[in-house]
Amino acid sequence: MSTRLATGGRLLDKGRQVSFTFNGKRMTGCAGDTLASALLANDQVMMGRSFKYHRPRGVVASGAEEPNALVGLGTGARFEPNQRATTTELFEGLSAASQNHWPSLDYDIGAVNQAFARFLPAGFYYKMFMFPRVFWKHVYEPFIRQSAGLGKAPDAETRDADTYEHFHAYTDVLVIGGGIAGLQAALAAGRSGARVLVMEQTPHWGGRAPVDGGEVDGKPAEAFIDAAVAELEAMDNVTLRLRCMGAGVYDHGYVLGYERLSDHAPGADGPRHRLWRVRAGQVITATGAIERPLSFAGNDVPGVMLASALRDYVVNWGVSAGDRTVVVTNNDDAYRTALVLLDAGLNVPLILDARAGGGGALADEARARGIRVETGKGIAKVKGRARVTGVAICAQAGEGAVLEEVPCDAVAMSGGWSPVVHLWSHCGGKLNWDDALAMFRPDAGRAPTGHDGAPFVAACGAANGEFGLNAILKDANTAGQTAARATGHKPGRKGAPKASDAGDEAPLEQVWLMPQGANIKLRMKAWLDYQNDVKVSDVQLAAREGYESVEHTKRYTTLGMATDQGKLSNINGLAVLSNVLGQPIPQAGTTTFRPPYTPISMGAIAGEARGALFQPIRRTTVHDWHEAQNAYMEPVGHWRRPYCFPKAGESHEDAVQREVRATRDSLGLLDASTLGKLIVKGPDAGRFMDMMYTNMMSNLAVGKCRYGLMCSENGFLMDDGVVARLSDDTWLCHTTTGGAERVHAHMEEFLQTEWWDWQIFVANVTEQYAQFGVVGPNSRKVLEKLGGVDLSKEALAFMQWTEGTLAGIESRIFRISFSGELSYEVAVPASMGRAFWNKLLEAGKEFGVTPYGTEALHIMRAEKGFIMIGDETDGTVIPQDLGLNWAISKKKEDYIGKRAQARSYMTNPERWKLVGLETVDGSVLPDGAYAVGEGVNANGQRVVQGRVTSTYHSPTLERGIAMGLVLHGPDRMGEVLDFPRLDGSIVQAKIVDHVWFDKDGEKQNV
Amino acid sequence: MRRYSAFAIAREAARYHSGWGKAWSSPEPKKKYDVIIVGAGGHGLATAFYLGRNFGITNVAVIEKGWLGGGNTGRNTTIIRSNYLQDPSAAIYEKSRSLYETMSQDLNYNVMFSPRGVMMLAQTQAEVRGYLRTAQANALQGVSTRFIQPAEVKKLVPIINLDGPRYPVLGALWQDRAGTARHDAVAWGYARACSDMGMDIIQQCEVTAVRREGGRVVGVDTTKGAIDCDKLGIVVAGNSGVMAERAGFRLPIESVALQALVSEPIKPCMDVVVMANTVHGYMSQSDKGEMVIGGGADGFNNYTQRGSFHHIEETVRALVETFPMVSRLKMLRQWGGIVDMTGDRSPILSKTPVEGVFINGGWGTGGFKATPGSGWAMAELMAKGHSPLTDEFSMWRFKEGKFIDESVAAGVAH
Amino acid sequence: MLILHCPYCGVMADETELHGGGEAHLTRHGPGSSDEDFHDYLFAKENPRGVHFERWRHVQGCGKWFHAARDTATLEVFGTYPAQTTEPPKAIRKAITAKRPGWTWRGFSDPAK
Amino acid sequence: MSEAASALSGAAYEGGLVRVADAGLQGMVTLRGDLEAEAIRAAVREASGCDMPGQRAITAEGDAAVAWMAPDEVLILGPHARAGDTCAALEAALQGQHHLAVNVSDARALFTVTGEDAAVREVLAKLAPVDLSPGAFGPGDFRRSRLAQVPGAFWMPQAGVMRVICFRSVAQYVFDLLCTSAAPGSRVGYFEA
Repeated sequence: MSTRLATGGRLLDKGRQVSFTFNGKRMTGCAGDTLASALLANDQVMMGRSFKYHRPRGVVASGAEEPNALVGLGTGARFEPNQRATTTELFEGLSAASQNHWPSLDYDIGAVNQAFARFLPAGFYYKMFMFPRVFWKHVYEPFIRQSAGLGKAPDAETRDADTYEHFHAYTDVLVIGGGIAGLQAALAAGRSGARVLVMEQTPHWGGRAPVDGGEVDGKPAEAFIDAAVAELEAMDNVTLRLRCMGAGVYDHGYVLGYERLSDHAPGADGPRHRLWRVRAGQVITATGAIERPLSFAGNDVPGVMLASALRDYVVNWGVSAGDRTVVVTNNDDAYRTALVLLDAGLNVPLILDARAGGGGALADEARARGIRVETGKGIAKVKGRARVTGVAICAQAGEGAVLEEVPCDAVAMSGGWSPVVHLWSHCGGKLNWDDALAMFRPDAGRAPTGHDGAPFVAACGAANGEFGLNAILKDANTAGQTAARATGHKPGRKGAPKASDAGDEAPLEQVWLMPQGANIKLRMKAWLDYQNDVKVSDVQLAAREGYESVEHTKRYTTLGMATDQGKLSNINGLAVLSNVLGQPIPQAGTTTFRPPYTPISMGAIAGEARGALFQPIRRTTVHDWHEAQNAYMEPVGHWRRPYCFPKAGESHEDAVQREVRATRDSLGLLDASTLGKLIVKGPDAGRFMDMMYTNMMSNLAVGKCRYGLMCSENGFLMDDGVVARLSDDTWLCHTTTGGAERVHAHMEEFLQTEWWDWQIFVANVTEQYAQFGVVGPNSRKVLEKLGGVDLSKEALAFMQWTEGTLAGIESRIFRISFSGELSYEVAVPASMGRAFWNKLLEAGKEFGVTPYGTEALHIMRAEKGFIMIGDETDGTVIPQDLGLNWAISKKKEDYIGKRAQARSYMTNPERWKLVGLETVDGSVLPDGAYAVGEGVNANGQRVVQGRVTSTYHSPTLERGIAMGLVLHGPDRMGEVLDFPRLDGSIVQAKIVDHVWFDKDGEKQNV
Repeated sequence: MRRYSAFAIAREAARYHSGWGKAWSSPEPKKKYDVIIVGAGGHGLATAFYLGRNFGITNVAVIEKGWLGGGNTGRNTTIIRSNYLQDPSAAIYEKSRSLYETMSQDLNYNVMFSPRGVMMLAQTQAEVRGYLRTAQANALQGVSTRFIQPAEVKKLVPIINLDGPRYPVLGALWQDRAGTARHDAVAWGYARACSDMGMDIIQQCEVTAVRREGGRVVGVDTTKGAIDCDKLGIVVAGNSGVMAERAGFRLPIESVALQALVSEPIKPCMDVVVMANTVHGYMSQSDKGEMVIGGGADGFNNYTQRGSFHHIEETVRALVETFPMVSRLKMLRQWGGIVDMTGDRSPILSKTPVEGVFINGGWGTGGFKATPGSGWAMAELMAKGHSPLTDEFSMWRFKEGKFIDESVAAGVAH
Repeated sequence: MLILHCPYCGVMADETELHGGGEAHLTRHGPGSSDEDFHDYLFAKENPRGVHFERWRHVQGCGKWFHAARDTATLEVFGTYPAQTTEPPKAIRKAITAKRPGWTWRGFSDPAK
Repeated sequence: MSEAASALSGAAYEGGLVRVADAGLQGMVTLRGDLEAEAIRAAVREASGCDMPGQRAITAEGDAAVAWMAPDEVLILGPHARAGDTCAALEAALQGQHHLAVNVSDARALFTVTGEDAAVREVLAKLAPVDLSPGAFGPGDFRRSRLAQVPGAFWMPQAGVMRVICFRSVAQYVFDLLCTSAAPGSRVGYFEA
């Protein structure tokens, strides 16, 4: 059984008991435990079920590479699926549940899949489930989906109780990894005065060194680590972060760090995760190495673990995975595990060394201490289902004939080490295959390059394929110094400290299958990817079927695509593939390493941008007033505008109709502050305005206003608005809501990149002013009541503007109309916006003043036949389509869009043109309806001859009115068109003039 | 070709699957082919397949510089829909969607087409009007879509938050016969079927030059030697500009990186595909349980196929807002694919200035869903010289100012 | 995630402060130009895998447009310069030549030639 | 002008890492022109009492300051009530010199973030892609950038004080951002000397 040992556990505070639950069962661990170590301490070796066959699975590793021990962590608003038990720090009250089984971890219906395993080889689903066709959607797929997936989904209606944030950090040197390599690199760089940031994903400094032993400068590695951390902490130019993982390396020195602030203390103040967005001059990846499993039958039975992990559990957390551990290896490192187990008083009945020649000094030590060591031998098969009960031994060279069975309750396996090259590779760092050490290691000559074309990532230590303390420290010291130099700092002369490496190690021997001639039955039980249930036989099948590229194999078998992203399986799978294809491993190449290194929370990626901060909401000066009136608001760009102001019990439709009538009868108020306002000033402003607008603007008289159209260079209508000439060299351009930034950018683009010799300045003063539409027959009266400015017809005629002090507030008054009514737009400084609005409401009381929203605005403009950008235009419409030729100057040689409008399709008489539409029965035409023509086109689609661009019920005319674009429309007045509704019925509408209201402009001109 | 079926699997299981042969052969190139297709992605393989299936042209080579299906075919978010606004788009995408329905049977390869339905959320009044218009257009185009109300949205997507503080869901355009498919399988299935018709799929072979005589194509130079042909189809998403240059003409195309990501797998929680265009996020759940998420495109020319971060950030926050439970999921993997963008963001399926050379590219973000329809139409264009499905997608439309602009449904309001 | 030097502000600006504006050194073709020229001006953009000249605006900053010479395959930036010019400065062209001998882009190439 | 209101009418947040407050009405005048031209430099000096700032700098004198916005633009800060006069004075002084002077006082909101210097820097560094370490940014510097999703600008009149400008319509958003960044328990500790 697995249990807590009396000794060991350097990371534990054994005096502090921590209670937690697993699948509802109460358990106890110690402060300093991970969930995995605590579960082992409670003899819970089996921690989950696999993805495909639902096989029982135990913890294999001790860190971020763990494929099996995934749990649903927490409950309610803090539930999270797929948390690795090995990287989950234990805390009081932790509640975890194992995944992917029903009804329970021990008795899982899905495990029936195991019985069919033979029928479920790699890619089986591509070859079946095709008949009958409808069964895929209704039978096969739902079944597959239900049995796949891992953890359960968080509840849909529960909201994440935690917060997240981002932090932008700039540094000369970023060191990823806080093992001895990272610390030494940081020291070397930090001593030069360079700014250094060190990230370590675990809560501890030092990495593997304290477990693996060895001495630095004559002292235990742990002492070196403590001293290094102390020295770094004392440097002002160095920042150290624990629980902070280097998640991804991106272009130009951009690195994401993922700091888990309160995963180990849920509910603590502050954010749960912080995403570091780092710009680093140089990045050092000191990310260590990961041990590889060996591929033998039953290598997934709970109790089979990486040799290094078993060692970690004993040394770091004082837990044993079993009492009797068989060690199986192809290298010397695993002997360390055997010795550590012995030291802890545990039994190691046997070491199986697949190498015919056996190991070096460590092997001698193991033998000397009485351990039976068998060379040239391996595991034929692991005995046991939910727990290891023993191993069957065979000759590595053979096909798996069992020589002997040895009872045990744990297996420590080691297939060699793979440098963690993920971060090196994210941004294009290339790898070389080191055949002696059987690993891919960074090729320093092909490092990722940054904005200046120079390398900006360097790997060091085990991540660089260096093993042994001396080599690691030396490599790291060089990396730190080189990075310091690359960022303009002068590193000191100080070299790396001297370390005492263990004695001679015998070379590793490549073992990709155990035994090397394992028969198909064994290969079908030899796992490569634990989580996705990919076996040696699957990769071999894929290669046989022609899925030869490593990407094909990966995708066909799903090797390496699980939540561990193949940290344990990729190299083993690649080697199996290469062997089938009879080609060297480097020729097969690796799959691409993608960020993040381990999964990071979506919450952290979203950061602070949630709820009210999801996106900015732009507010006018009377936004609060609108909300206080319970206005129904609609998003327009980032603004929110009142759609209408429904009274209690009133429908939106009714409110809109009321607002229109009240405005037309007496007085309406519109918050028009969102309209863009741009000032264009300078000696060349006139000719610039003539280029920007289709109209002639240079001849607009000071004091006057003119409606203008703006097109893109591609000819399409992009914006419209009223332009006022403020002075001889200054124009004020109104844009649509949300158009201000776009139009401003459009102007600046041409000013800066095309006509940079023209003397013009443009300023966006949209938000300087609150602007209100005062609309209706009583609009003049209410403004006169406020007093201060002569607004008589003579003093301020239609399409003129004036300035003055209205009601004591400095104002600019435009006499313009978008409704056909007598109407003014009054601009006041934004700081006075609310005050002026209040005065308007107060003065307007006697006229029944009615604030109205965007929908009433739309209806009134439609009644008057004005087009609306975004309704009549959609990015494919040119002014000529809308009968706006009057607003296109014939005199000008050029304006933006003019050349485009001369292209053959733009001048084609078949382009649909704007008309009014009236239903024969007075009803409202459906939004977006099309007028059908005769027959179908070559693709069998119904021929169409027009469409509705905007459609309303007009309270003024008491009938439906619409505008639309129709083939030869203006020439077909009076013709009736058929518009199918979505239910297939037809509504007929007559082509009419699109100006319904006061065509002669008598109302607005009073 | 060995037929795939449950029975075949059962038979093979008895001998531990030792009897499966190659899904496709990998021969050395012949001296000459009637047709060479450059690019063994989904579109290129589909083009070859329909040349054989519909026109009996089987002396065909598909030449691929990397591995078949190794480009955008395997990098997209697998959405299949045809609820397009403009007639030419709706025609080719609906053709495509209908071919997906029977693709598994047609190819005898389960591509797992899952007609689970695609929903496009309307979150502003302008979007409501835009999607109503699309629904009207689709009805006349023979594309089955509906505009649905928020209550139905919630029923179909229980994890959605209808009342986000920023953009409440006002409705959605719903296409119930749209869905997803297994992207790699589409390429593999076509490759196997093409190989079965005797076509040559030549991987690890780069076309380095297009040989012309008198304005007409006569063959290509490749890293495996010169190969002659009568007709040449260039179907190389992401590299269209580079290949066009080798053929001696320019394309109105720019290459940019499009971002995508997946979450860790979870048990089924969302049965349909949801696209939220106002906030720039779309998401579906793969059969493996991963939430498959599409991000935006970088705003600059790029050939790196690497993931970038800030578009991912924008997408993820949109999804957290729309589906609050996403907040406690984790991003497993992110990547970038290079997509070809044309001036109107619609594809080019066209003859070219070089006689006998045809181009199929510029699919932007819409390539995967078009795979079979694109192949079908391209095959017709190459075999007959024109196709009603491709006529509007000529590379010369930009000169006339005749665009196929699908972005119009998201118009800008007042 | 690019970082580009804004020649106006003098800062190394994060990509999120910038807005990409496509191909640089365009010649505007207005009324009177041929269909061919107008088409090329708007649509036939350079799309090389390698050295490229493009426009950027420091939109969340000083608001100015500038040009960058960049490799689209490696993302190496050879230099940035103000947009108020019809051709890349000689120093930029020399800097490119140092890294990519023999480069050409539209009519531009190594200034020594 | 007693009814004049700043964007958030003096809202303030305390209890977090720093104090965040709407700084009230602030006069702001945008001046565009050739910043090298002596006429412009003289007019700025006359209107504000401040020297023309260099690239990305801000100069201050009494209750006035001049911030470098772009190579052809400065922002002149002063009392709110005086902004109109400043505009008029510039207009008068720069007759015949191509320029644009416009009152933008109400187009913007101004916040003051005060507290421990390192904490103040941190709060901004959570929002802006800018190196805010003391060696890279300090009193006298002025930076336009983005604050999460909106444009903004900031400077430090002195250690422990950051002034932050944004557009008026997003004042609430920026205030909320600053407060969120200053939430208790969210100290980063990156800028500690």
